[in-house]
Amino acid sequence: MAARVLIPAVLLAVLAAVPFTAPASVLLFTLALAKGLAVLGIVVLLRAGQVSFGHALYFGASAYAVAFAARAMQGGSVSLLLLAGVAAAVVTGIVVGLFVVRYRYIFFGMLNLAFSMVLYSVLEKFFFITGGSDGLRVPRPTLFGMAVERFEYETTLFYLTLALVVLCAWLVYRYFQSPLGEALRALKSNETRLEYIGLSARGVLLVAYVISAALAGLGGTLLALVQGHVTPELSYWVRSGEFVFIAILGGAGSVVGPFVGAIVYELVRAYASAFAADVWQMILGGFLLVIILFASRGLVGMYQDVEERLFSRRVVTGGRRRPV
Amino acid sequence: MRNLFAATAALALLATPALAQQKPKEIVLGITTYLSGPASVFGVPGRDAADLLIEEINAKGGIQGVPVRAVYIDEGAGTENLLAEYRRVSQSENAAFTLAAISSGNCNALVPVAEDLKQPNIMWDCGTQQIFEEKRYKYSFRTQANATPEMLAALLYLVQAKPDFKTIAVVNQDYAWGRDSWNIFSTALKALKPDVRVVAEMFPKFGAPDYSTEITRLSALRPDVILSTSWGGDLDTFVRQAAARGLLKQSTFVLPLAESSLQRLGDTLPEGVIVGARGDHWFLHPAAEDPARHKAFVEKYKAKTGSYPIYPVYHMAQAMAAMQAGFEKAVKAAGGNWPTKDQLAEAMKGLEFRGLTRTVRLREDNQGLEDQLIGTTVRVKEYPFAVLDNMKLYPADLVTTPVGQKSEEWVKTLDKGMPTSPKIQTFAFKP
Amino acid sequence: MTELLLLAVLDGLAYAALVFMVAVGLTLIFGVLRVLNVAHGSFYAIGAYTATSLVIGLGAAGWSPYLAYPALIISAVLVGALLGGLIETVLLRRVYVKEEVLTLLVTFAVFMILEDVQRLVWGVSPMFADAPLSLLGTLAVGQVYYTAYQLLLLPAAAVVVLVALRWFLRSTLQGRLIVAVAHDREAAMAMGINAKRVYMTTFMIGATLAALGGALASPTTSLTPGIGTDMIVLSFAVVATAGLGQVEGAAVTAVLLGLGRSFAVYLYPEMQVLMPYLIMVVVLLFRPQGLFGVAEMRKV
Amino acid sequence: MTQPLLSVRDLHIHFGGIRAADGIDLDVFDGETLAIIGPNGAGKTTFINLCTGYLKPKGGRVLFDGRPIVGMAPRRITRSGIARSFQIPQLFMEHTALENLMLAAASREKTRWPWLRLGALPQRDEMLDLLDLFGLVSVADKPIRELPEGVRKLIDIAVALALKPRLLLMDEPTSGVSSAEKVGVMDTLARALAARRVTSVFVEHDMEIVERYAGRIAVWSAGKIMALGPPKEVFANPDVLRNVTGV
Repeated sequence: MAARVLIPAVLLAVLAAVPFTAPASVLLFTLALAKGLAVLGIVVLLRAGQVSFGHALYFGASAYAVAFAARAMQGGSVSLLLLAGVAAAVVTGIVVGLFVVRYRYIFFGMLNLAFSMVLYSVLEKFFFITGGSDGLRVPRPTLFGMAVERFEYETTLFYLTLALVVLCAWLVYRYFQSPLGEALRALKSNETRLEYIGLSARGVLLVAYVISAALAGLGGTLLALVQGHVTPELSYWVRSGEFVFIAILGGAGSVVGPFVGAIVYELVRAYASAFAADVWQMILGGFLLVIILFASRGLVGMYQDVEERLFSRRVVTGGRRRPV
Repeated sequence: MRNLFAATAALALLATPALAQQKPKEIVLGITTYLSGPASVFGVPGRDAADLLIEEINAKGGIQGVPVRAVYIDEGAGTENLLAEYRRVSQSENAAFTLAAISSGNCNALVPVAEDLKQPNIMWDCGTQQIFEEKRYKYSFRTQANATPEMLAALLYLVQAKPDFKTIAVVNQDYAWGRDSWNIFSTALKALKPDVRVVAEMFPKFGAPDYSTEITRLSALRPDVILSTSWGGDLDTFVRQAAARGLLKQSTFVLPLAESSLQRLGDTLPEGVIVGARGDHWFLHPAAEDPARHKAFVEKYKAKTGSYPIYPVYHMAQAMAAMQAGFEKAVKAAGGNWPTKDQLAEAMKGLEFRGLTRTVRLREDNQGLEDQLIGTTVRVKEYPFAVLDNMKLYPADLVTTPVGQKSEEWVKTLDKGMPTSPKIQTFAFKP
Repeated sequence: MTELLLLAVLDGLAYAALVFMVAVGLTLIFGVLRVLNVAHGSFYAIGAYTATSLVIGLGAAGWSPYLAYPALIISAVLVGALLGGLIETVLLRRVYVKEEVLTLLVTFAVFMILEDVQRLVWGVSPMFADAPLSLLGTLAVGQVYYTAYQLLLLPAAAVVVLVALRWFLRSTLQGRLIVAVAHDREAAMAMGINAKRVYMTTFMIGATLAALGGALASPTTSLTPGIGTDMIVLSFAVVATAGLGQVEGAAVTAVLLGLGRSFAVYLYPEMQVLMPYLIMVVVLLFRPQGLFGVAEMRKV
Repeated sequence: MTQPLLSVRDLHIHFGGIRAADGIDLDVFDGETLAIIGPNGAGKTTFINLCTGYLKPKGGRVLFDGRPIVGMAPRRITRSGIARSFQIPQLFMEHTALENLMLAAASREKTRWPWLRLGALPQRDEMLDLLDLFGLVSVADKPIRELPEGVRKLIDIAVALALKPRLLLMDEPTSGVSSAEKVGVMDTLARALAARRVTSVFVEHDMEIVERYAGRIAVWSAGKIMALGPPKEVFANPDVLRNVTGV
């Protein structure tokens, strides 16, 4: 029992210690966590049995929103840029959401894909505004009003990201248990009944969609802030696929999965491309296959199985359910 | 908060510079290059060249007796992976130099990082002229020319070789390089030949498999000149499809990057096409300062990879030479001691070095001054592909934007006599 | 202007022919297996590479260059049957029972792996074998030259594929079985149809069509790493716009997108890339089931 | 009696050739229990689907408490006070029985606040009582997918009741329930409805059940109402006997 609280706590502590233990990897972990937020967005939709193959749309939209805002303000402040980025995602999310919540399953996925590819093409095409494939530099903003060196900046952003991750994970966890969140899961199993208890399936899904867009946007915003440079590739379909990939890898049932998944994914990818530069894609692909074929509940699922064998008690994350 | 920074900073420092004073057991080079994706047509030759050159250096006992080891980072693996890896190589592996990058986008992303990390960095292949014109950097250097001289040389050659052309069309890849290069070329064109009419500007998507529509349009428009700064598979495809449909006979083609495609295009490319090489890079260079060394390397490279070196190979060689020269100079400056990263960066200022062809000098804005070689294709019995004839060598100081000026502005002010400047040397093909 | 439009149409058709062949394979696989095959683009790429190597090989061996044409088809079938069969039996078969998204991710993983396989096998420098293209020579339309290969052979090939596929699905036993399974999996199984076999044949056929698209495209274009990647989304767009599982629909839509693209080049080049996705978005917004798809309603 | 709770006038719909509703006129009065009988394909389920917005009629009017509801979305109609159960139970398979009811309650009370846990809503006890009424407390925490069809059937009705409707439409409430239990089930149901003063309409095939629980019977045949009235009267009608009860 104690271990159930202890182990995650320890992991979190280890994570928080990264700037001291592995300063050179701070960037890697910040980016992984940022990506994890986008994946959490995917997981919110998976709750309703819907898979979006276009969430890179919000990742990219927010990143570019940050870039434009920062350039307009010659830097600006982190807090302002965070707002700008998330706002961009929410607005886009509402507009696109109003359309896509009318569709389900493969059509839902496809339509999202199409929207994200439209953004991608626009970013690539309108070179004189978006910098084309070279993308845009994001001038480094000030922290709490003071200009800082990259090193302090990145350390702060790392902790900021970590804090936001914990906050978002907790909020989403609560959201899943709220009537609206449960209605989301209900939507997956029976929309007809949902209507006949007086709830609007589209309404329920729209809320979830906007939340997931905001999460993806937050991820993109943080990425733009740490990376200091944005490219159209942020909204390419392969990245959307990556998000879904990580969601399954981590375990779609829980709110912790996305971050575990993202960190593992980034580490595998980093080391694969460092020590097997020619075949890093192959390694990732193989990795994914193994997970799907032999542990379709993802890493968190594996952890919970072990845990259960140890303390034979049902875990409350809801991770026991099969993904999607 | 502050102390936390201090603490972390201290810890981080343990991992990096400071202690580099005494001779390390190896010199680590972080090299970003394309190992995946379309741009690997440049990236892989670049890596092969680096391997060869490092072999040579280590065979001679390394630099100042310290062996060199390269760590490669795939630019094709996405920007954030690139940044994370770059950070790791610079800090954990404590790279003395980094060579980044091929893509202008990646240069834009990495150069500021290198600056913050105080990491001596050589932009070994990317072409964007803006980077040094917008901002001065202390730790990043470009050991070759940039888009401006490369485009300008091609234009001067065209104007001189085909003085009476009236119409031109452009087919460039739809990404930063394609757009930038056309901006420079067209602005300069207005300055030198205001009467020339641009009949079509087409930017097919990067990596497009099919140019039929563009070619049809061009066949209908029949411009005197067709310019394309495309490269790799895109250029091959465009040229082959154009050739198959007789477009190459109809208009004069200007292909400033075609040197890297000649061997693949084999007999597809007819005579009379104007070809450039992003610098004075040509395996039959008529005026290499050390012909023996050049010839020897070309043969070695051919033996290893089965093909003749193309421009990224030369760019890599220049980066390596600069890195070596930088070390020699820094060690001398430090009175025989091993230089810190800062001392290395200091030593690079105004450095002179020679890659495989001609001497390059780094200006005070860290931009390399590199000559440009343009030629016209000709078929000869010695080679199964078109080679360059009527080659013109454009001295760097003639075609490079002066320090402190912006290219877009400078090329507007070009002098009409430029194409016939006496500084330009001409060479015929010699087997 | 009218002449230019005619030219635009001709270009559009040649392009549509290739897109159709890839897309129809995708739609067939989806219709029967309910799997959205991301690896489809890889089949296209590998088909192209194999064909090119084969044609180059023939040239080297000094055989009649006309053997290049059968070579294109042979390589397509090889890739489709061997690679497709392998992937279906070894991987997909294990995950049909699982969630849609998992099967899709399996194909995504296969796609990632095959990307590297291509690089390891064929290297990174662009490959090209244009014997099939040059052999047929060129035709003049007005004062514009077209290659007979693109102007005639490709569209012809596409039509043949379409007709052959229709015939196969309607008039052969194997084809009827496929249709039956596509129409109602449970019922078909209940009637004792061996779904396993149907799935495998379908996947092989689909993969072969993608490979054929690649093989036929290979003489006209240079093969570089990543040629498959864009093809995937493009054929997705066609399939979704047409309506999932719609064979004839895919043909019409491919032509639609092909024309849209080539007209864009003439009228507003900036739109060229956006075209397919815009068309897809618009269509899906007004007809979620696609131009030719049929909507279903839940029985209560 | 007073003004009808539900009044249907000249309701039309057809699927291809089949006239599933061909000019239906029907009034349902407050507090009564009306049974709908008729051969399969007569349009009984269609009628319920038309009244609850699942299908849109080609013509005709449906007034609920004097207000027209044709063209309203199912959830609107549900909110206005018409609940329904289904021939094939429509439930949230992944949720437990209690959660299914709680969702209904939450929707009824319009509680969407993200900081409230569904399981901790004040309506919890009320819902447990409702389950208790059907003798289902034992399965309260079992996911629906683990429960047998018969039990699902009851929960489906319980969910409808959880909405505190004024009118409840039930599509074959006892199908799938073993004939032995039917009477028990209907007794509970009747009590529950009476206690909550819920007007109800139910489609039923079992004539004993109909005779025993229905106040009035409407006999469907080919999209029309061929007979309407108290059981005795209806069952005395020879056509009905021939067409429906098949004696």
